[in-house]
Amino acid sequence: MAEQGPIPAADATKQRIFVASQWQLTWWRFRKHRVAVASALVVAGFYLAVLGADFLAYADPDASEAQRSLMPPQRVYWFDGWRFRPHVYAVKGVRDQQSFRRVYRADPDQKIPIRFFAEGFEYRFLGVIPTTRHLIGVDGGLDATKTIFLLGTDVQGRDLWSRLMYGTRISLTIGLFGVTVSLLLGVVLGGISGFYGGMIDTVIQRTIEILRSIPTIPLWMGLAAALPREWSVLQVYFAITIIISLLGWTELARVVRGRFLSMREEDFVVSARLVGCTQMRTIFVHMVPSFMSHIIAATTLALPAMIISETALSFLGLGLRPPAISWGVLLQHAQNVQTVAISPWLMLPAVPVIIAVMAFNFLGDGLRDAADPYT
Amino acid sequence: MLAYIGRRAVLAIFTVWAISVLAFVIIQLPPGDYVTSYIAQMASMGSVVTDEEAQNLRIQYGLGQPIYVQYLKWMRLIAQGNFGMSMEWRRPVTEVIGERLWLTVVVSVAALTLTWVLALPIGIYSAVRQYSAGDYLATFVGFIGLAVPNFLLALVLLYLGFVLFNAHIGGLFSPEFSDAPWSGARVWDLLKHLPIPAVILGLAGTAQQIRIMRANLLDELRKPYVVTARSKGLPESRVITKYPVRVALNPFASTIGYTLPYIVSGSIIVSLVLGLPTVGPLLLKALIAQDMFLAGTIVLLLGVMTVIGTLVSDILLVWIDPRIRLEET
Amino acid sequence: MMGDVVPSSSASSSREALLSVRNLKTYFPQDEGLVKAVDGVSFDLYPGVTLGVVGESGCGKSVTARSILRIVDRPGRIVEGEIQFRRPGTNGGGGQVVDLAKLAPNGPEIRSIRGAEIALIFQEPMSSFSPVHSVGNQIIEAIRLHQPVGRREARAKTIEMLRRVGVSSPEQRVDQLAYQLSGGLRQRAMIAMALSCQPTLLIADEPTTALDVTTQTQILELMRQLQQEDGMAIMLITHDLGVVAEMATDVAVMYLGRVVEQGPVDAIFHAPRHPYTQALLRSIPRIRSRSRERLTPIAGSVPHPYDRPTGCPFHPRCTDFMAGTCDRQEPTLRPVGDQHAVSCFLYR
Amino acid sequence: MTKLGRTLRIRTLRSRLTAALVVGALIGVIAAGALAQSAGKSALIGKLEGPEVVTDSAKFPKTLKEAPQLAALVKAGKLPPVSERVGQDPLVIKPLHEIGKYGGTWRGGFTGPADFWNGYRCCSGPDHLMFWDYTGDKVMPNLARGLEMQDGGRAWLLHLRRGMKWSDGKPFTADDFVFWFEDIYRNKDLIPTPSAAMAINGKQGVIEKVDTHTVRFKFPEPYFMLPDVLAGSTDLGGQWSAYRGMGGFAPAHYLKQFHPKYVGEAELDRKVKEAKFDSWVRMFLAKNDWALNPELPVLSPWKTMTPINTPTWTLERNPYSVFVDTAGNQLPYIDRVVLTLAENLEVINLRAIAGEYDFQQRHIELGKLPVFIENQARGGYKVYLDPGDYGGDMIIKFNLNYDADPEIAKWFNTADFRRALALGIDRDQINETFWLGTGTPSSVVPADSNKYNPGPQYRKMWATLDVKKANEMLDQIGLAKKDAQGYRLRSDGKGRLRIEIMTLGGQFVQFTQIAEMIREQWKKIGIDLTVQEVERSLALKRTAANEQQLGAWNNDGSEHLFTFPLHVFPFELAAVASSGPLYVKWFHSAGAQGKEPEPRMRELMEKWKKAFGVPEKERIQLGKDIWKIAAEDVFIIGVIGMGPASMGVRVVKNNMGNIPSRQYNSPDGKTPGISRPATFFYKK
Repeated sequence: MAEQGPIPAADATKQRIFVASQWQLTWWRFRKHRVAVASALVVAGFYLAVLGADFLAYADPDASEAQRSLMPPQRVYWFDGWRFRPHVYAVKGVRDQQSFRRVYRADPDQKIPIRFFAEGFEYRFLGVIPTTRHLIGVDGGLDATKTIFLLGTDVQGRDLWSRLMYGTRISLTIGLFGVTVSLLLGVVLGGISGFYGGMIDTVIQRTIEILRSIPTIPLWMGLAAALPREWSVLQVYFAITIIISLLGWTELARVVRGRFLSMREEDFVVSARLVGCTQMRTIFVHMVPSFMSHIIAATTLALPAMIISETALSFLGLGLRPPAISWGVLLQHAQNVQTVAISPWLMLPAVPVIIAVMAFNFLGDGLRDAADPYT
Repeated sequence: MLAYIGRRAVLAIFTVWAISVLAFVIIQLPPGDYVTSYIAQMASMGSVVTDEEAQNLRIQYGLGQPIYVQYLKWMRLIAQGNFGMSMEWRRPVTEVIGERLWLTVVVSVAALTLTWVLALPIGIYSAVRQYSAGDYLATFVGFIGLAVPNFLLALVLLYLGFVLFNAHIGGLFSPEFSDAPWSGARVWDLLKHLPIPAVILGLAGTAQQIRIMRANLLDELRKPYVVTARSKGLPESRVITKYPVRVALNPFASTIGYTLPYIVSGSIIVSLVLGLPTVGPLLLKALIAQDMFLAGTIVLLLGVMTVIGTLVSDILLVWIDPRIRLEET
Repeated sequence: MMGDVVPSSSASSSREALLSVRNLKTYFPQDEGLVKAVDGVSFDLYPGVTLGVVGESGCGKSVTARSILRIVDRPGRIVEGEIQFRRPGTNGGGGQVVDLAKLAPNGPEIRSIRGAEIALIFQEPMSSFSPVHSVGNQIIEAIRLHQPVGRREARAKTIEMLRRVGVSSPEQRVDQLAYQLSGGLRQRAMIAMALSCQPTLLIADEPTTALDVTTQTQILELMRQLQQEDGMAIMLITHDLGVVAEMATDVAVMYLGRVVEQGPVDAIFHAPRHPYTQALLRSIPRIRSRSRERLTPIAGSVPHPYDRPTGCPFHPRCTDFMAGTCDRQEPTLRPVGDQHAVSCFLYR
Repeated sequence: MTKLGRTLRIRTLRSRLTAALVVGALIGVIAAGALAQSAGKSALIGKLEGPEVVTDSAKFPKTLKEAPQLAALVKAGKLPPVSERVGQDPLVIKPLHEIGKYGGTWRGGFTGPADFWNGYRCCSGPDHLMFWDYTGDKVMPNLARGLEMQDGGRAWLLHLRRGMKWSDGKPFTADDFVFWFEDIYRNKDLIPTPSAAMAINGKQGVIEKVDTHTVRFKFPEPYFMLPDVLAGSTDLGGQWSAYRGMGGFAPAHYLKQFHPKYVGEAELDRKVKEAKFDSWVRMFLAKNDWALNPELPVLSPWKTMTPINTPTWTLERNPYSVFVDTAGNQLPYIDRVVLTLAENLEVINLRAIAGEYDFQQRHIELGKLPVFIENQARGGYKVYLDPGDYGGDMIIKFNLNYDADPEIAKWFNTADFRRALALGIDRDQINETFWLGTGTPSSVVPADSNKYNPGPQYRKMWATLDVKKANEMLDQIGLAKKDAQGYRLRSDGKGRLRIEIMTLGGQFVQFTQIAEMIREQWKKIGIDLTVQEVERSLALKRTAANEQQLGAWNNDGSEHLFTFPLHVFPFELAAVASSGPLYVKWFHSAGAQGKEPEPRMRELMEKWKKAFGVPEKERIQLGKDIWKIAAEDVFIIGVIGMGPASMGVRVVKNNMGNIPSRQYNSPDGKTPGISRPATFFYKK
């Protein structure tokens, strides 16, 4: 009866709904997940900070000075009288012979103006453009009394804010590398496992179960301790990344495998097989893309774990070691009674950790709900 | 059913074996052996161990043989129910671990319970009210636990406990009970020390559990039997609790398997900071001192716990979910 | 505007309608747009009769049914219209009439009606039972919910009920789980549960679609038989005209959330007026045959609910499409014969 | 990050911060209270004081008294009377302030089986045959009644105390020395390598019995150092080193049952099996372990009841303790010492802060000093600082044998290079940051009060900040060329001169952080330093393998440079930081192996060797000379000295009596052992 009746082409909206690719649909669903969108912005912000760490930092993260050891965060005054002239007060510090604490007094008569895009130590912006400009800065330079410490200083009198910026760079990139590695492992092994099934599947599944059965800490310790200690900070950095990811891939593999099992028999896969695509081609050209969104979601959810792992490893003294700066290293320095008791601001690096982990989680949840609302 | 359990048990045994090998390898990974670290320790205290002494020690401890020999030796010991001698503690490993293992379990179970007490209602709520403000809030709260670096949290709580409540610092027992025989008083003392570790460890797991519960429930809520239940005229609360929640609990139950070891493993760091007499700190020390039998045994035990946990939860799952039961048997 | 609906089949014209739906509108606000699943449905249903509601899938049959029970899934809600339901009186004589549309969706009153006076059975007999509770458990629950009986008694009733619906050895079955039963048995159990409280109205939403041919017949037989015994009215929702022909006394044809034609079964089958109805019937080889073959779909597909066409919703597919009229104004249900109404511009 | 984003983040940080500051405020309040208390009190470093050993038998108490519970046991006939238990020649100690009261439990913390020093320092008496007076300068009789030199230092008569007993009531006699020497020290399985302490110029000595209460140490050459060796933490320094077969004496009557010479093979094997040991050697050493074996007869005032490898290490009074006070009260006053296992240092420190310990010195961190002070009132304790007498809480050793990179080797062996680097360190900065200003910027030479101190002018020699001079010196020696960043270039044209320092984490002194600070400071003299934090066993491996360039450590113990030389010149291969592993080989093989030291170092070594064979007067001169060389040639850079960083922070409950306001802090002094904890007591 098809010839009966003129059937006008379905109109735009209709098209939009029916023709929309997995990607568009995902995107639409994602958009309505407001918290996730917000998180996405936060994450973006973090990675901008990663790129511009040395621009955002205003002090050399290694410059130490006893005269400003353990200086609490400085209050920023935005207005001078009525005029918008952000400044901080000069501070003088002495060691109190009774309490043996360093006591700092701000001197309201000495206002130190905060300059934007001020001169500072030299660096290469984005690793290329050599410059001395920093987002903010003061004229004082390294003079112990004439400078600014947004978040205070550590025992060696190094500026926490600047160190935090560099820490962010390391920690977030470590997470990224780690996830990439475990992603590859996860997709490949999970894929194979789900695609071929049978013996290979069983083997891989056992492996995963065993890996999961071993408490992570000893695994880390074993592997991390096995690293040649004479390695440079950079080598350790990469090694640690690999280690973390070696243990991170199982979850991803599980997800991928599940997907594969459910998809193995779907028409387009079968047909792909029929037209004689090689197994690998079938997997990576036809199957993987069709659930990329899930992989991305899973990845995002794996990132926080990486970040936490990095801090944990540092805590155990197995992660990055000074002079490298990472969130883990910073937190390890804060991991003592005197910090909690007299210099609590040294615990601030926990804040970006918390924010980042939550952002990634919400983002990941959003992506996953979007990718398919029923998981 | 029995056949199923049997099959799983066999697999479990295989896994345990694999773990024992892996455990042993892990401990051998770092350079040097117990004697090396012993010498180092002596040296940093100013006393000196000569090469000859070191050689003797190695021979006495049976170190220096190829790994597989040492492994087999260890296996033979275990077969005799003797896990070997701790080199650092100079006591049989079993004695050293002693009640620490059970305390570990106690702490972990406490944490697990807390996790569930939090995760179940929150998960249910945020599934039923998906995308509501409450949903977000609940998830948010859940994630905080996940996000806070627990070693730092532990230290802060430890300190605040002292400053605000004058609590005894760390550990699971007050000094007078630390190696007293078990008694009502001692149990009570233990309970008084439990909350902080339980909270720190529990929080970490909660987020994940919330996720699982929420996801499962969202699935179930879409099933027709829910409509049936409604169409009977059941009040909504009962509809939710009797049907979808009940069904969603099944896969949830199956998470015990990896939640427990997850917590145990996580408890290592927290135990260290809080100075809990659990296997955690012991393991760390053993690994650093390369006290291989001790470290190996602990890793093995934790692994076994995991495997058993998984086994139990699988069986539990089969038991509470008739569908699987039918397929399996 | 669309108030005047012809009272239906003579058999029942004497009595008042058990259920009369007026201009019911149930909408689903989606991000992609507003889905008008039910968009002004009106019909009457009299005690003891069977009203067949037919239409392609997605035409709003099921939503109508759920609207009546007030169990429309979020975010859908009734935006307009009445659902007048006559509750059985305490002693014989006609009880009072309630507008279900006005009740709180989970309030005590609607709940006292659900399952007790209006029961629902629907398509997936498999998934409409809880996978983890025994069939008996779920029926007993229904009974005890509406009747002041104890466990043991309820259980006895349940077994009795199962026996009535022809479940062999109900004593064992009662404790079995849904998927230990065959599809047919499950549907019988479903019916047993539905009728366990002698409802005055049974809404059967595609009750037989999922079943094989022979089982279908049995189930239909069973329903008819039970209807005779208990004298309840049945709202039979299906896309299978065969089933309708077999069971229904009256028929309502739905298209895109509207009733396009309504009347006694004979009238609909012998003198269909609406082009859509005609198309539907045309797609069955021999009317009144026992063949169970599915409808071969009508040319074109049902427009997506987000964008119902202007004017007569059927005009894009209509064989008698009158440019300028059908795509401009909306037709309304008008009497075209004895208890027979149609909503089409051909009949003015 | 966008500007908006940034401000947003700063705000979130702020709010977190305020939260943190609330905590701060809370603490502040408590602090205020604490300060109000401690206000007016003198600085934390008091005057050096301590109990004294009474040697003049005229001053000996006529009658002996004992602790109540022991008296009860005596009444019950379970214990012989105190006079019999102590014997005719008690070891009389004059308490620091007053005669104490019996009773009480001393609560402390320890970190596990490796922490035996903890209990040994507090509770062993100390049980050396000879021991230092409280100044750590003079050697006094201790367990031995006296030491008599014969044959120009080739032989020493050791007089034991008559009637002195082991903790199990069996007499302590010359046989216990012979047993140790013949059956332990000379048993190759137990002691594969003879101890340097028993040798002079590499030639081993012997121990022989003269009579029940007299022992003779005989050496092929004069061994004038023996008294110091017996007093120091050496292999002849009492029962502490028994766990590795050393000590000088051992309870023969008890240990024979575990020795193959006295029990049959089969019997011994059975015992080994029963006790689950790997070998009889392991078992013997474990049985001979003061901290591990409650059955082991000991001579210390307290004896182990529950061993160190359990959650609480408990020690109880030794009823046969030979220590008595001037009023004749058998010491110790305190009944019991309970050390509870703390899984980590933070917990130990926090417990001390909370006042859960009565006396804790070990593991207390200087960095936490302000927190301790804040909580003094609340915890009912007082904080004391015991600065060491040694010149280096932190020192930096140049590995003079480093040969992996000839360029670096060349510079390390250039005195002016070493001196310049020493001048490049801003010690005040480091002192202020890591010693809270309590240390002393110093070269490696010990405190001025130390008898080997060569004179005040050596304190600051090459130990002050003088960037200008340092730069001049470096320019002169041929390191004038610099690169764009201002770092000096290698003379062999292979680019920047990079040197590496090896540090250990988790020590009493934060070597890594300090090294990082020095790295910053050396930028000013154009030296590019790389900090390498390594873990202990690796550090050892690398020093022994001659892979270390610079090594950071402390030289505590060097105040007794003859008994504790390894931080004065390369003496041990197994050192965490070494100034020349090849020199060590050369030194011990008398030139056969290794590498001959450069003249000044060789001179130093020879003076040290010589000192063992000459009378004290000459020895002291040699000591001064040695320190002169060390300070002038800067083989080792001294950074901060005479500081309390390593075990120098003492937390003591206010109700404890006879507590010195400052004690001699050194491993040889077994601090607080040198203050005779047996005389500590609870006032109420």
